[in-house]
Amino acid sequence: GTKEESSIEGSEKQETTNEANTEEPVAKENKDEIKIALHTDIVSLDPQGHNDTTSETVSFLLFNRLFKLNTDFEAVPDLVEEYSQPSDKEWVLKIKEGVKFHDGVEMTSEDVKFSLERSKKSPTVQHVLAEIEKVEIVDKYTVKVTTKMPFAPFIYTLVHAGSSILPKHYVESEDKWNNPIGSGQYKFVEWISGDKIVLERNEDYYDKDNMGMSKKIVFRVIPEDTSRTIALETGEVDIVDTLSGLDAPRVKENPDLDLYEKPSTTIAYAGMNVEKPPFDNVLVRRAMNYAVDKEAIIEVALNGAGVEAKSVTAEALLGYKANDEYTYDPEKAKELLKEAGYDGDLEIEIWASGDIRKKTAEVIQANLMEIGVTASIEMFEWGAYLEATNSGKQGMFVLGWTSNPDPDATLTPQFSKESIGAQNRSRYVSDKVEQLLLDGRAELNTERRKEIYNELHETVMNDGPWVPLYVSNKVLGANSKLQGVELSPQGLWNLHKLHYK
Amino acid sequence: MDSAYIQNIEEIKKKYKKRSQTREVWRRLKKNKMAILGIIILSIFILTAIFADYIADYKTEAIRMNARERLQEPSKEHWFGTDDLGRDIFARIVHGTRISLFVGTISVGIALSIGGTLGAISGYYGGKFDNIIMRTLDIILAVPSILLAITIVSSLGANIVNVMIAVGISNIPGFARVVRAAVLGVKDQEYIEAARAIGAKNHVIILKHVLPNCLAPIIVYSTLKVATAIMAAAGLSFIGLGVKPPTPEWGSMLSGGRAFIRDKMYIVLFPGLAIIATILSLNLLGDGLRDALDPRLK
Amino acid sequence: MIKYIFNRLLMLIPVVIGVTFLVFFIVSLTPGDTAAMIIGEGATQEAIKELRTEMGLDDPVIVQYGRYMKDLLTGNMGDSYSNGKAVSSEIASRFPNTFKLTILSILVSIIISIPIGVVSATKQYSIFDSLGMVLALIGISMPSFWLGLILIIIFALNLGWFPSGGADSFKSVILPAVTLGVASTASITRTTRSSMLEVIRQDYIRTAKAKGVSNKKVIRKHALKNALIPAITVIGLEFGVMLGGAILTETVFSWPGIGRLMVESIQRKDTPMVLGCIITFSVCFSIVNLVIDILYAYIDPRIKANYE
Amino acid sequence: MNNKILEIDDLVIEFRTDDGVVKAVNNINLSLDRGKTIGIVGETGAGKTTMALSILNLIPKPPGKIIQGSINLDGIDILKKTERELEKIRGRIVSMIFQDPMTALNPVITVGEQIAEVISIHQRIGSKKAMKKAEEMLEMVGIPRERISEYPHQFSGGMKQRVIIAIALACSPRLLIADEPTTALDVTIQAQVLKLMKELKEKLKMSMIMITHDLGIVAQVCDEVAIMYAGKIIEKGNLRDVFENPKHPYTEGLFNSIPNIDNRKVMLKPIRGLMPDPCNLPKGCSFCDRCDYALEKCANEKPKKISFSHTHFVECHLYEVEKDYKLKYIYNRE
Amino acid sequence: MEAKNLKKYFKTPKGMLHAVDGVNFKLRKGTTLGLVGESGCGKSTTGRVLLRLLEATDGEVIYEGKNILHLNSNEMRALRKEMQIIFQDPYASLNPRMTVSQIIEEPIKLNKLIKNKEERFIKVLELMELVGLSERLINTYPHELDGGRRQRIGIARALSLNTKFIVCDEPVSALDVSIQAQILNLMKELQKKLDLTYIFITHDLSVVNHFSDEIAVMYLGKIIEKAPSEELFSHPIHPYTNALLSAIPKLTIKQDNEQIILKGEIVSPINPKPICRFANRCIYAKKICKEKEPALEKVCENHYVACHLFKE
Ligand SMILES: Nc1ncnc2c1ncn2[C@@H]1O[C@H](COP(=O)(O)OP(=O)(O)OP(=O)(O)O)[C@@H](O)[C@H]1O
Ligand SMILES: Nc1ncnc2c1ncn2[C@@H]1O[C@H](COP(=O)(O)OP(=O)(O)OP(=O)(O)O)[C@@H](O)[C@H]1O
Ligand SMILES: [Mg+2]
Ligand SMILES: [Mg+2]
Ligand code: NI
Repeated sequence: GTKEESSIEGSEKQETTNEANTEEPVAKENKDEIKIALHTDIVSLDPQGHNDTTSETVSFLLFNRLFKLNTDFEAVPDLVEEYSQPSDKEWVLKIKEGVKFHDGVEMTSEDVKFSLERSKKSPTVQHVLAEIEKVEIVDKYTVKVTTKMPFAPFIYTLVHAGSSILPKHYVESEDKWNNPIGSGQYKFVEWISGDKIVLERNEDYYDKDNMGMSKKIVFRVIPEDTSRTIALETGEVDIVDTLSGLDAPRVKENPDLDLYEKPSTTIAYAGMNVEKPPFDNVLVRRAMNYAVDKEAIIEVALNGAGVEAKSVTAEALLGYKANDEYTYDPEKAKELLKEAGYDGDLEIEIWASGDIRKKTAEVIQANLMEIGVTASIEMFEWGAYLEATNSGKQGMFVLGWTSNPDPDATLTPQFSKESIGAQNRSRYVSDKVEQLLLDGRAELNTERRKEIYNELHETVMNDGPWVPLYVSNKVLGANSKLQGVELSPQGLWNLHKLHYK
Repeated sequence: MDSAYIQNIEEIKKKYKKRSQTREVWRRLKKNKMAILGIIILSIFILTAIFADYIADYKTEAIRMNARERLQEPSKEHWFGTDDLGRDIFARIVHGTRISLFVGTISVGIALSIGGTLGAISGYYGGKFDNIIMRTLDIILAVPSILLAITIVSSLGANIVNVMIAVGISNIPGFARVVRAAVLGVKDQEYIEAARAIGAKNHVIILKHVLPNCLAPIIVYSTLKVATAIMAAAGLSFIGLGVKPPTPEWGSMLSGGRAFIRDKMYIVLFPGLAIIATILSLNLLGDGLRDALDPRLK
Repeated sequence: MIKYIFNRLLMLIPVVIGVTFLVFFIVSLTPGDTAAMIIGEGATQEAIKELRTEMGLDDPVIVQYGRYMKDLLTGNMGDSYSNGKAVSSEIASRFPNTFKLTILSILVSIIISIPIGVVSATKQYSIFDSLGMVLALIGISMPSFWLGLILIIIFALNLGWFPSGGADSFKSVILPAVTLGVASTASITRTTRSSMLEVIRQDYIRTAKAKGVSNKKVIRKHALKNALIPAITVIGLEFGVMLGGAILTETVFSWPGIGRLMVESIQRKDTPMVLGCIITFSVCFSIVNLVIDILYAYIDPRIKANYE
Repeated sequence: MNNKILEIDDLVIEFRTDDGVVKAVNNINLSLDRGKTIGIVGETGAGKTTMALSILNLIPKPPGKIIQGSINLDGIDILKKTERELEKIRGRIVSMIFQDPMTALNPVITVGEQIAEVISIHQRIGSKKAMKKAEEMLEMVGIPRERISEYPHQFSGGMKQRVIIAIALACSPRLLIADEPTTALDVTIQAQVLKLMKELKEKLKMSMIMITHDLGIVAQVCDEVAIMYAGKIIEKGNLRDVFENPKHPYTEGLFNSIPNIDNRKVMLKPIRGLMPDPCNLPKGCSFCDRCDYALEKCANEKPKKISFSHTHFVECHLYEVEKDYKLKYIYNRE
Repeated sequence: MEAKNLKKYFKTPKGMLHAVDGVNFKLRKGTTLGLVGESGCGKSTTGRVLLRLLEATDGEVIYEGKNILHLNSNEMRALRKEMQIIFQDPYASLNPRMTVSQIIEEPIKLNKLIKNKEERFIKVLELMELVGLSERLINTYPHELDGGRRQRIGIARALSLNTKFIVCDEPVSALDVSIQAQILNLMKELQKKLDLTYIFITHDLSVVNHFSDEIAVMYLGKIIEKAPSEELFSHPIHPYTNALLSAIPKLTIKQDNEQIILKGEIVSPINPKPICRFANRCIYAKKICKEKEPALEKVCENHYVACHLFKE
């Protein structure tokens, strides 16, 4: 079976397949238990102690935040009953009354203040709420947040797992996150590291319209791609969080399974160190943008599960503007190189780490060979890679970035002067971009913000510190009888809706 | 001695000295059909390694990406099919022979020479020596090879030699144990005492009298470890410590193709077969050599 | 004997000290900034710096080592850098899996390889011999993910006899154990064969035959025990390889063992966790080696005499 | 019932090695009456052990090969039996004391078990009873019972040899083959062991083949003597025949080589030269190169068997020419 | 050569095993001392200790005026050229992976006596000829040979250096009488020619009688009787010597069974009590034998015995 973007379409098909396969062994004994295969274990149960999507998948079920994203990637209130903005830098947030943590204790503004302040101090997620100056309690359910300056993405920062509202009394207890307590649709049962995480439905969830639909959710960690697909095929799991592009056709053809695919916010790029020859020359960088065959990379590295990247963020982000100028054109690339003074005598290094990036680098290497550039690939172990690409010695390197919904969180770290030596690995500096970034953060009007970022995209692409390669698709498979599968650009979404009929 | 006898010496020499040690071993090896099979297979690989460039062009066939010819089944054009970058697997195996044979044998060589020496010393001298060496090796054994490799490569740089060193070092304790066990069985023999009686120094005794009599387990273990070494090196190339892509190398081809195992078996099958054939030939040769080196089995 | 065992167990102390020392320095030599790894994407330089100071990573290695050893002496292996969990509890939760898998794999391996080795030796140069060798070599040349996936496809997907992964029931350990066991058969088979070949030429085998002992019994009772010493050495080594080297198998079968934990921790530069894993391994190795040495003595009374 | 316990008929055994074919046993005929002991004497490499092993059908194959001949042991044609059937014969009807005590015992099994094993196999009794019996056997060869659970390495060479003797005697075989059973023993213990064997022989009506270099032992325990040279029996007779009237020049040479215990000044008179290469035996008499009496035809013609009495025969050309030929006979007994 | 109060103890789980326990003897150049005794009484150990193949527990070995037990390893190695041993078990003492010529050549090569390859080869051939090994055997391995030839390789090896002193540990036990006679004759000849000194260990009393000038009888680590050969055979004093001599199988056909068969428990060599070690097997044993250890005392010219009874 096939499902494109959401389950709505697939549910029609459901009926036909349903009948045909009534005696299939896929049928679950316990329909009230949903098994989800994760491709990697969660890092931590503390939402302020992790910063990765897999951990978020779990912590979103355990905890609530003040706002949440809907499937269109817009922030909508969750715990917040109502909010207002008395001034540019001030936000007054009132949470719903009667929200109870799993141990029955009611959530109050104490917890909100505590959580936001704790988030600011957590090494792992401190960057998320870094703009907050202070949090003050107004009454039992109301807090006032003051930002350091006018800060447009504020609401978006509150949807991050790092902004989860935690029960103060629990966090200050001695439990060390062995039995975390939250307010979410599901309660924690156990986490066997490397193996599984078990959650059960919170029957007292505050939002009766959004209750968890199945009684139990079990996350199983299955790191190997093929094994994960097989587990889905054997019915050992009901849904997998990622599917290798290679296995997509198999799932598609399997009448018992449905395939879901949606572009993600993860962009892959080949960065170039603009401080280091030959990439200090904008012509060379542009030449690279013409030289790389992105389609081939998508084919080889992703087995087709992605789309060409035409600018420095995913399309889903605010202010995205595609650059249509750069196409795969080796001739043009050669010309530019000649113009830059290189005539078939250029040697560069491409750095990479990991299998997919290795394949990507191999394709780029082959592409560059076509235009007479000799590239040698240097592989790194991940930890070493992160350090090395910050050292300033890097030439071209292959990396990726998974965006949060607000463009600021993506663009500022990557292109601001300040983050040279950190996330700005191509060491790109441009006064214009610097200004645009500042403007973008401060501008509260979405339309105007969009324009600012449009301009930023244009400028950066023109200067070409990156060759944007592709935006990968989120691909996942699920049992076709499973209902309520939703996909956001960041992956599995609204897991509490999963259920069998 | 009477002079007639002495005059005969030249003649005697001609008659008997011809059978030098190596010739003798070779003569006996020749009789072992399996060993000959091993030698033939191994020679094919070695010749392949030497003449790789004449068999398949490196630039155009082994390393050049060809997006249009991705993942093709074996055919007349591509005997072993093509990989996910559209490169000819046959050409990659041919060119990979060089590196894989090299990595496998050299890293086993490193482990054997160092581990063997330590094992021999610790077995021969025993007592405190033994305890110190073996416990130190216990420590090395506990350090995972990946960590060792990361360290070596990050302090010495990522190149093939350092990979061999890394794989070699992590195999030292194993070889030491095997050699030590064998030495323990030999060192109390009377001919060792006899050697001491004629004034041989300890190192001479170890080299000339102890080790030659411990060959069987050492040969068996070494020939097998070549396979593990090839694959260990591949494991390292996976975390970026092995050969630089796109250099073809069997182990990496094998592990790089793991995702294709369900649909495109041939991608992993052929490199796997190449490794098996190599190890098979080494083992056949090793068995033969062991028997040939043992005059008792004549 | 008891004194010998006690002495050897005492040797664990210097070994553990040596291991921690070595690993501490090795880890400090590897590139990658622990603090940066913990924080992940989106961190600022100051945050990283701050965290590093907070964790004491700026201190000289020797100071860090001293601190670690002080904790270790009180039985505290520290907390994981990456998720703050106590290393000891993490290892305690995973170790039984690793142990179960290793023991079962070694059993599988022994069950397969000793008979093949014996038959190959007694029927040297026969078709059995060649077949045994080829099988063993396929075992060692086949990466575990390969065999693992093939087993999963056949026995989990097509036949549905075993689960494809996880560690829920006894059934789930079978396939990984076979995968891991097969990889070790080669060394054990070949060694058994080789030492068996030596033993069956010994005079005491002839004596046994002259007594009228049946052929099977000669092999089982007289030859095997003598041939076992080299085989046991290799079994011990393979045991070590399995304990530490099961990473691929653990990955393919989603087996929550220490091997995977260790590799993940190495990649995250989670030093306390790495150390915890390695200390566990080194203690295991030392005990395995001790058991092997005791087995030597059990099998061969001449060696036993050396221990007393 | 046949009065012969053993009849070997025209036995030829070869070892096929890389360097050529070793003719270890060449056309041997031998028979032995029940209750009798035959001593087999001969140079090292004469094929004594090989012949003895063939009676148990234990020649290592390859390289060994029994080319022709038959061995009839107590009415059983040994060479035609399957391995299964042989298992029942070995240890019970015939058993053997092996030449080298150092290597003939399994180092990892206690001596008690090694003795008990043969008992439990052939007498089908429980292992406890077998162990009891083993203890008795051990005591019989002069080793204290308590040492039953020790391992061979804890025994001295002589003790090991006695254990092997105990194993061989445990099931009271009808034929005992003793291959140099006392080489590792000093004379006092040797005397003890020989006495034991003699007693057993009488008690159990056991027949025995005693292979030895020590003519003194032969004189003590044997009824008949066969002299072997280069895979052949060149002279055979009862004790008196051979000791008092040796016919073959080699036999004479053997006697001459023994140091005279009473007169130490006499220079020993060994047989000159060395045994012929067993891969390349001479066409005629194998001894001819070393023989002081050699005739012309010795080099080219194989000697025939010549009988002097129904017990005594020799294979030598000398007596074909002149039946009463007298050897110079230097040997001087007392 | 002289041994003074030589002792060698082995550590065993049950206690100290007194393998050699205070052995004294003097040996003139060019003569032979025969060493006989029960198996396990320490004959081989004595031989090994003399050559420092085993380190003595106590005592002195004086060779040409020097106590060699105090030499360091280099000095000792130099001395090894002169002192050699022929091992009890010829097969075990030959490296199974070396050919006959390699084995004989090795000492020459190691001690750098002859540097030239050709000459060395000639020397090897000479030695082989000397001990009666045919040149055909140059490339054969020990396992291909019979006991007699193996034994001769051992002898050739011992002679390959400028040997002056040889410990012969049962050099003829594996041989048939004819070859035994050849070897013994050879050794005697060599002794005359090269003025060699031998210590000759054996079980075979007729051989030792024939071969030695003087015989020492050992029992449980001690010399209990020592005399010139003829003297010992004609007037044995110690009861053990008597038993030994009586047990020699005679070449006569009808035995008059006058052998003395020893009875009684053999005393363990582990931590022996200071009493006569033969006492509990001795048919003449008196009370004093079980109380006091007898010392080696002179009976007449060159004849020594350790027994409480001889004076009576
Ligand atoms: N396994 C074998 N392979 C090749 N030749 C052998 C083998 N066993 C024995 N021979 C040869 O057969 C011949 C007879 O050997 P055998 O052992 O029977 O002699 P023997 O009379 O018992 O000598 P000894 O008195 O030394 O024990 C010898 O030449 C020997 O080299
Ligand atoms: N390495 C050793 N460790 C312990 N005990 C030993 C060792 N070597 C010899 N012995 C013991 O020392 C004693 C003397 O042994 P030795 O070999 O000198 O006897 P021997 O007189 O040569 O006997 P045989 O006539 O059997 O060769 C024996 O009791 C023996 O068990
Ligand atoms: Mg024999
Ligand atoms: Mg001895
Ligand atoms: Ni983030």
